Amino acid sequence: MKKVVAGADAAVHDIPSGAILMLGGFGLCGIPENCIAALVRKGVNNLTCISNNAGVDGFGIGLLLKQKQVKKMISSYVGENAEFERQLLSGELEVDLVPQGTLATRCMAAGYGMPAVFLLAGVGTEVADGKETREFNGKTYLLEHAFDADYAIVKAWKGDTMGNLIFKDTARNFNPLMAMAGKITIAEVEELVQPGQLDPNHIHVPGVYVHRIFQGTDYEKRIEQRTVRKRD
Amino acid sequence: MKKVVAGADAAVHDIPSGAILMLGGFGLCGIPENCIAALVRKGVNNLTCISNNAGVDGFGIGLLLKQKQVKKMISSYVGENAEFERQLLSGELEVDLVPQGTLATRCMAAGYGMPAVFLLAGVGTEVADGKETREFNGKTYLLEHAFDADYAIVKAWKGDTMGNLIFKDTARNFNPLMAMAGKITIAEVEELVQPGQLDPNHIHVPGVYVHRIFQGTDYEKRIEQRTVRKRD
Amino acid sequence: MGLNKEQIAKRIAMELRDGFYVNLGIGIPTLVANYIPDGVNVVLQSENGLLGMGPFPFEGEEDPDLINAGKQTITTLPGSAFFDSAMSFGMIRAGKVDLTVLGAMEVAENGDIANWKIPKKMVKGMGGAMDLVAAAKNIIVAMQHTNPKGESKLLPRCSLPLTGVGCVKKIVSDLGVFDVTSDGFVCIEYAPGVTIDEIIAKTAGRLTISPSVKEMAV
Amino acid sequence: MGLNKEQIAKRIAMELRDGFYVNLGIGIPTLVANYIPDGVNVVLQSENGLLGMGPFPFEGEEDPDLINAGKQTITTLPGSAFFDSAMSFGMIRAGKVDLTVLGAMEVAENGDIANWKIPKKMVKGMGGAMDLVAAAKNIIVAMQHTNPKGESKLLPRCSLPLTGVGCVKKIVSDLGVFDVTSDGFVCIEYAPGVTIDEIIAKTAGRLTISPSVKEMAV
Repeated sequence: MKKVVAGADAAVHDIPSGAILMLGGFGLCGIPENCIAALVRKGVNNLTCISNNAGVDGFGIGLLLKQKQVKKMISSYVGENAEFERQLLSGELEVDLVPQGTLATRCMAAGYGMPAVFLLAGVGTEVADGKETREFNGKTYLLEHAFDADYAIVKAWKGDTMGNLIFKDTARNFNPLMAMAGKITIAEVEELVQPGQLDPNHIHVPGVYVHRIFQGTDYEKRIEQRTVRKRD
Repeated sequence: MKKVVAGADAAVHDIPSGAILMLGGFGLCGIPENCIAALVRKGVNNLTCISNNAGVDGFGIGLLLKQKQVKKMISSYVGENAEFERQLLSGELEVDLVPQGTLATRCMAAGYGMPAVFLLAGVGTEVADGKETREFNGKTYLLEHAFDADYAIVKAWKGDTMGNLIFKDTARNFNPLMAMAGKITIAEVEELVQPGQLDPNHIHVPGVYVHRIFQGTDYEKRIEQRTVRKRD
Repeated sequence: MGLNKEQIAKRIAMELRDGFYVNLGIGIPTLVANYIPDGVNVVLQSENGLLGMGPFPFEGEEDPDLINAGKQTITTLPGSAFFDSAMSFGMIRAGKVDLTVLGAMEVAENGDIANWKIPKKMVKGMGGAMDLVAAAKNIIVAMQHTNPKGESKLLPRCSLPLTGVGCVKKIVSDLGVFDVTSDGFVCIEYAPGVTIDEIIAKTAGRLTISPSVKEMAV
Repeated sequence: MGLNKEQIAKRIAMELRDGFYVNLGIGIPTLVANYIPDGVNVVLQSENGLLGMGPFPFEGEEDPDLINAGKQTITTLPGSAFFDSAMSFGMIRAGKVDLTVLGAMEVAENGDIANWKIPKKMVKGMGGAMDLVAAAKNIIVAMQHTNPKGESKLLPRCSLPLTGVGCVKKIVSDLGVFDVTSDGFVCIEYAPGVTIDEIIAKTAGRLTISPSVKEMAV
């Protein structure tokens, strides 16, 4: 049970160019900031990134895009990123757009050992092109396959040295699903504690799914759309 | 948002004879004792019960069996119940045996709006008889359909008046999956609290899945196999 | 004339019923939350993983871990619950969310909707829109009746790539309220100051005026 | 002669490696937990929803909400986690559990296993056995080599209804340790006091004696 690694660089040390990665987060919320920075330092390229979004210019996956380390994005929404747009239009970058719920469920299917499931999203649209359809109870569904990722890189709020993870608020999003789906799962956490310090009823991802864990540093947690109301 | 009902009798008041019910619990752990008692009082019959086990003589679903209220059990394991065995051998009772993980996943599929999934259990056995098989990545899977239950009856540890549920220890088992799968979901809880008293990060089943909730009484929580070790 | 965005939101809010679970899309739909009638308790779902979305935080109380599907900082309410993205769309697919309100670029008389992609423009992606329109049990579209060029957005069939097929049940535009039926669009209310003739002129798809059509009360 | 149940469990425990996640079935497999070698940390999974199963509770400390898959009262350990039954079998199907140990009525030379049903006897059900054998990535069977009538339980093919096909990798019986290979059963160890001749006589399925066969150290 030696899951704790020294830091982000150690956690990603063996990720090769050409790897298929899952990266947790929704927008910039709950993204594995430390591991993304380590991947930038490491300089691996030709990455396929399964991630709901592609970050923004200068933050999140945007940092990997800027260094041209990404070959393909599998995402539901990739706006807010000028460099992304430039690479896409110039043909340097491939994009596979997947409906958000389908993206999430294809992660879940991998973590649950289900090779394929039937889902509704995209029936009758171009997303259904080339996909097998099937009717159940009068509704048409698409056959959607589980993702097969080499590494899942997630960010949790708290974790213990056995790899158990707890997420906070909407920073949960895709993180637990991807954590369960990776062949090798790397978790960076804001607070790493000893076994027994997390309530076993509150664990979102049991440690069996997590292979490497470390306490991250210097979280910026950038806010994409700061919206507030005035005090009365 | 009027989910709180007076008690078990009110919660099950409209369950008709012939209904398809899901009943949470594993063995006698985490079973909806209050609702089972109310169903016995109500005297409905011809019930189809989707439940991992069938209780024991004189407790749990065994109480419904004793009154001959059950037409069919859909379960993974039905031992420890002499009356069950008598009814089965006499042809009074039908049984559909489903592997435990398949049973759980067919509940989950219903709660997630997935009409069917591909699962491994039972391939090459009599469980696969008549079922569609399909190969993915060199392995053969069975097409398994989501359950379609009229009512799900579950037992939680804590719940709030908006229907949010938290389970304790291994009393979780099938309960959250069934809670998400019922067309009408009834939850009995040991402690019913006001909204805001449960940490939103600790909710196992969000209230959207729960239609009726009440604080149960007089839990017996019978132990099936009491095993202990001696103090040194 | 016609309704402004706030009025469209206000009219849609009148569709809410006590106990509804509601998903509000980005734009006008978000404004619906400001007009929930007294005595009607609804729970707002944000598809990134929250039931019980509250108002924007007070200045200085923003939490980067707490955002809505539009990536805006938000708050929770008593009784909120967080969950992952698979459960979030699972509850939508399973029909547990009573109403989804979203915007559209085009709606067809058969209920098809297009709201994610314009050919030759940079595609940002469908986000959760395709899941929502395919799976939600009741969908209301909030939109302008015509595009900036003055062309109808209520069409015989969509010209843009589809987001979903045959799913829109009702439209609230700046000109009125329209049921989407097997007979096409049915105008059941017109906005104050808008004439039936204007609605007919600006609706390209098959349109019927309900015999009981009335002026909208907003 | 041959091993008693405790010795079978002890021999299986020697298969455990540090960091393994292990599911132990009912009966002899449960006893394996008592013989985990020093310096080897394993996490026990109980398929009713627990990782990190601890020993039985002290008398008076039993909790009805905390049981194992055999419905026995148990305890947790630091680092335990609870989950629902779908996730429990999900992690097994996804290959996250390193080893499953279970009992059997029959094992065939091709790795088929039968352990849930005897025709004409009351069927209690397969419980989680079919899920475990179909999905676990490494399966060891703990069992008596022969049935009470003295008939071999290691067969050319199973006579009882199958629980799973081609899934058993290794058998530890009272007589020895057997790999299940594409060439059938391969005896790699014999129990103290047991002869190769006895093993040959009591094994109905195709059997090879490994050239490096040795006496079991238990």
